[in-house]
Amino acid sequence: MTGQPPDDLVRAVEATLFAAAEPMSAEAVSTHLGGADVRAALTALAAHFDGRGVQLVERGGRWHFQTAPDLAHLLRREKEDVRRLSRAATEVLAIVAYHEPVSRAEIESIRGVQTAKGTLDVLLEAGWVRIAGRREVPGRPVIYATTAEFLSHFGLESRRDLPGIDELRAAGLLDPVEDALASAMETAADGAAPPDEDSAD
Amino acid sequence: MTGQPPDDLVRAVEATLFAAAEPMSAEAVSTHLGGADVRAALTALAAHFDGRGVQLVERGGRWHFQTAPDLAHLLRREKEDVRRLSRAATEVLAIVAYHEPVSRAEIESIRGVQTAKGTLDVLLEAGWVRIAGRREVPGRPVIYATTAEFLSHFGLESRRDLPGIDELRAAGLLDPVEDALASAMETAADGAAPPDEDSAD
Amino acid sequence: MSELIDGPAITLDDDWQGVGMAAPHDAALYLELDGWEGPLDLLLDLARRQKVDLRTISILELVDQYLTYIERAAALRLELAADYLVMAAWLAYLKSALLLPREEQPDPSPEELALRLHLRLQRLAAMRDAAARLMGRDRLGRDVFPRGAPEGLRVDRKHSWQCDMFGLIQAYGQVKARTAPVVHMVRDRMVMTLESALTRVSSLLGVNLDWMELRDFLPPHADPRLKRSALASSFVAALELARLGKAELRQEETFGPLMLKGITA
Repeated sequence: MTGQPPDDLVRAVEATLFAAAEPMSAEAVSTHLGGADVRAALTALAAHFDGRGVQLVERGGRWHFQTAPDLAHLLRREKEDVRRLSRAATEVLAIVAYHEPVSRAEIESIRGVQTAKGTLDVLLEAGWVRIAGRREVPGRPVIYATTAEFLSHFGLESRRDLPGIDELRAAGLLDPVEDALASAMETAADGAAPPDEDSAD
Repeated sequence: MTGQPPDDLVRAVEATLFAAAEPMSAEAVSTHLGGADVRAALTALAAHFDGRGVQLVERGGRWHFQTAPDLAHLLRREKEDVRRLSRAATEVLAIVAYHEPVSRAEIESIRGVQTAKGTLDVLLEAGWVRIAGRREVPGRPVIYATTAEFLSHFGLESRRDLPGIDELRAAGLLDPVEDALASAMETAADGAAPPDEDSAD
Repeated sequence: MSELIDGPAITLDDDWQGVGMAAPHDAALYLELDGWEGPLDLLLDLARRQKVDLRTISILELVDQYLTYIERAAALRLELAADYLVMAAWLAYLKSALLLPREEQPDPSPEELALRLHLRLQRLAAMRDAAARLMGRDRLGRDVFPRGAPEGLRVDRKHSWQCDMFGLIQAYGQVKARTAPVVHMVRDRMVMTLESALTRVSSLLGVNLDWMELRDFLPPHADPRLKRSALASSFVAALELARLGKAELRQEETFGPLMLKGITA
């Protein structure tokens, strides 16, 4: 953060993102500004706003200004515009985010219950989950993935920022049960060591 | 404007005004922030944003952020789509150029097919054709002529520079070749159906 | 495997009624049962109540707790969804299999079945934790806010039309070519008219006094298409001349050569 007046490009990027109703990718900002290279300006702006009441953040490759998280208590309104999700919807969302792309059958096999039709609809309607095509297996089931809005909403720069995703992956908890079972049985066959995943840690 | 990190009150005022859906009076901001005296913070903020792409302004006693006035043009941007003139429009343009001033009925009688209104609109929009008045005959039809822009776009000093019929014939452009026939069929079709340049819009 | 199943046993109170309930009352049990999303959910909750790391949970303990729960609900004649009962039956089977001496254990081994259940519980638990952490993040519109009144960006599209000189004059040339007056020419077919056949046949009859075949009246070296026409016209001419009494016709057999001879008056 400096006291220097910003250059014209930084000002233009600042004004564009302030005025934009939706988060914008660097490419979209660049296109809007006649093709200028805006990467450096975005970085400079993010640095300038660091520590202020408003911040410039990148979420899923798209940039937007938002209020600083530590000021949440001042800004929370009586009427929350955030949708309250059912527990089922919350779990389905997490499964889609950590396993994407996933089919409905895969979601159900993790949750152990059928997923009510409305559950995925709520997430699709919220714009957090999208249909990402079909899996090329018999029956060609529809597969689901998260959206850029999902990342914006939950303050994630990318899916790599999903809380604990690295640990979950390392522990094999994102692998299907069958795979984990096979490797556990293998370990058991290899030696006398207990076959549970402790031994793998 | 300083490089110092802003104090908590300035940050809170900044975030509050940023997130507000409407301009807020100093009193309203103060009330929102538990009765703090926000005058100094507002002044400090306005000073901080002075010269940036976004400004904090007071209008009628109420404060709000807005894009810097000199960058207002960024909020509305014109995007040029380069598109090829359709065959029908090219023919109409040529007829206007060779026969100006002409009425729509005359254009149709020369082309041998009906000319959709949209075709002339495209040429008017392109700035190559203008309305040159009305012909003093029953019905007083509008007559069309080319513009100076037309001449400069096609690199013509004047309409007299357009190649004559004999030259066209010498260049083989009047030969009833397969190509000409095919395009004639095409044009006949667009006379009856919605014009192609309309449907592309 | 043995550690997984027999692993650190968690001592439970005999009168365990479910953690987190003020009164160990059976009515409360019903209410809780209502709150679970299926047997796996209930199992996970029970497993968590063992208050140990899920990785070291005792499956046998868990089976007992589940069966106890279901028995109590049954004793109270609470309506249980079928899948809870299916799970109970399966767990009862698993328990009995696990208690068998190792050599008598069926295939797939109960250890494998237990491990599978264990893995499923771990995965569900992982996702449940992940969901909670996700929901606890600074969420846009709840903890952090976008600009309240963005001006919005507008893009006005303007067409820039393109056409070159060649395209222009070519188009004009084609209009002119297309609308130029067109003369329709019918190609000459090679025919011999009846009149010319009559003239030709009667003049030839006048010269020859002997019988002649009709084909000899045709013009020699003629185009095959003209020959066909000439044959037809000459035949009609011959019939006409016979009708007028100017010629005689003779044919020895069907499709045989048609002979022709002039009658001199």
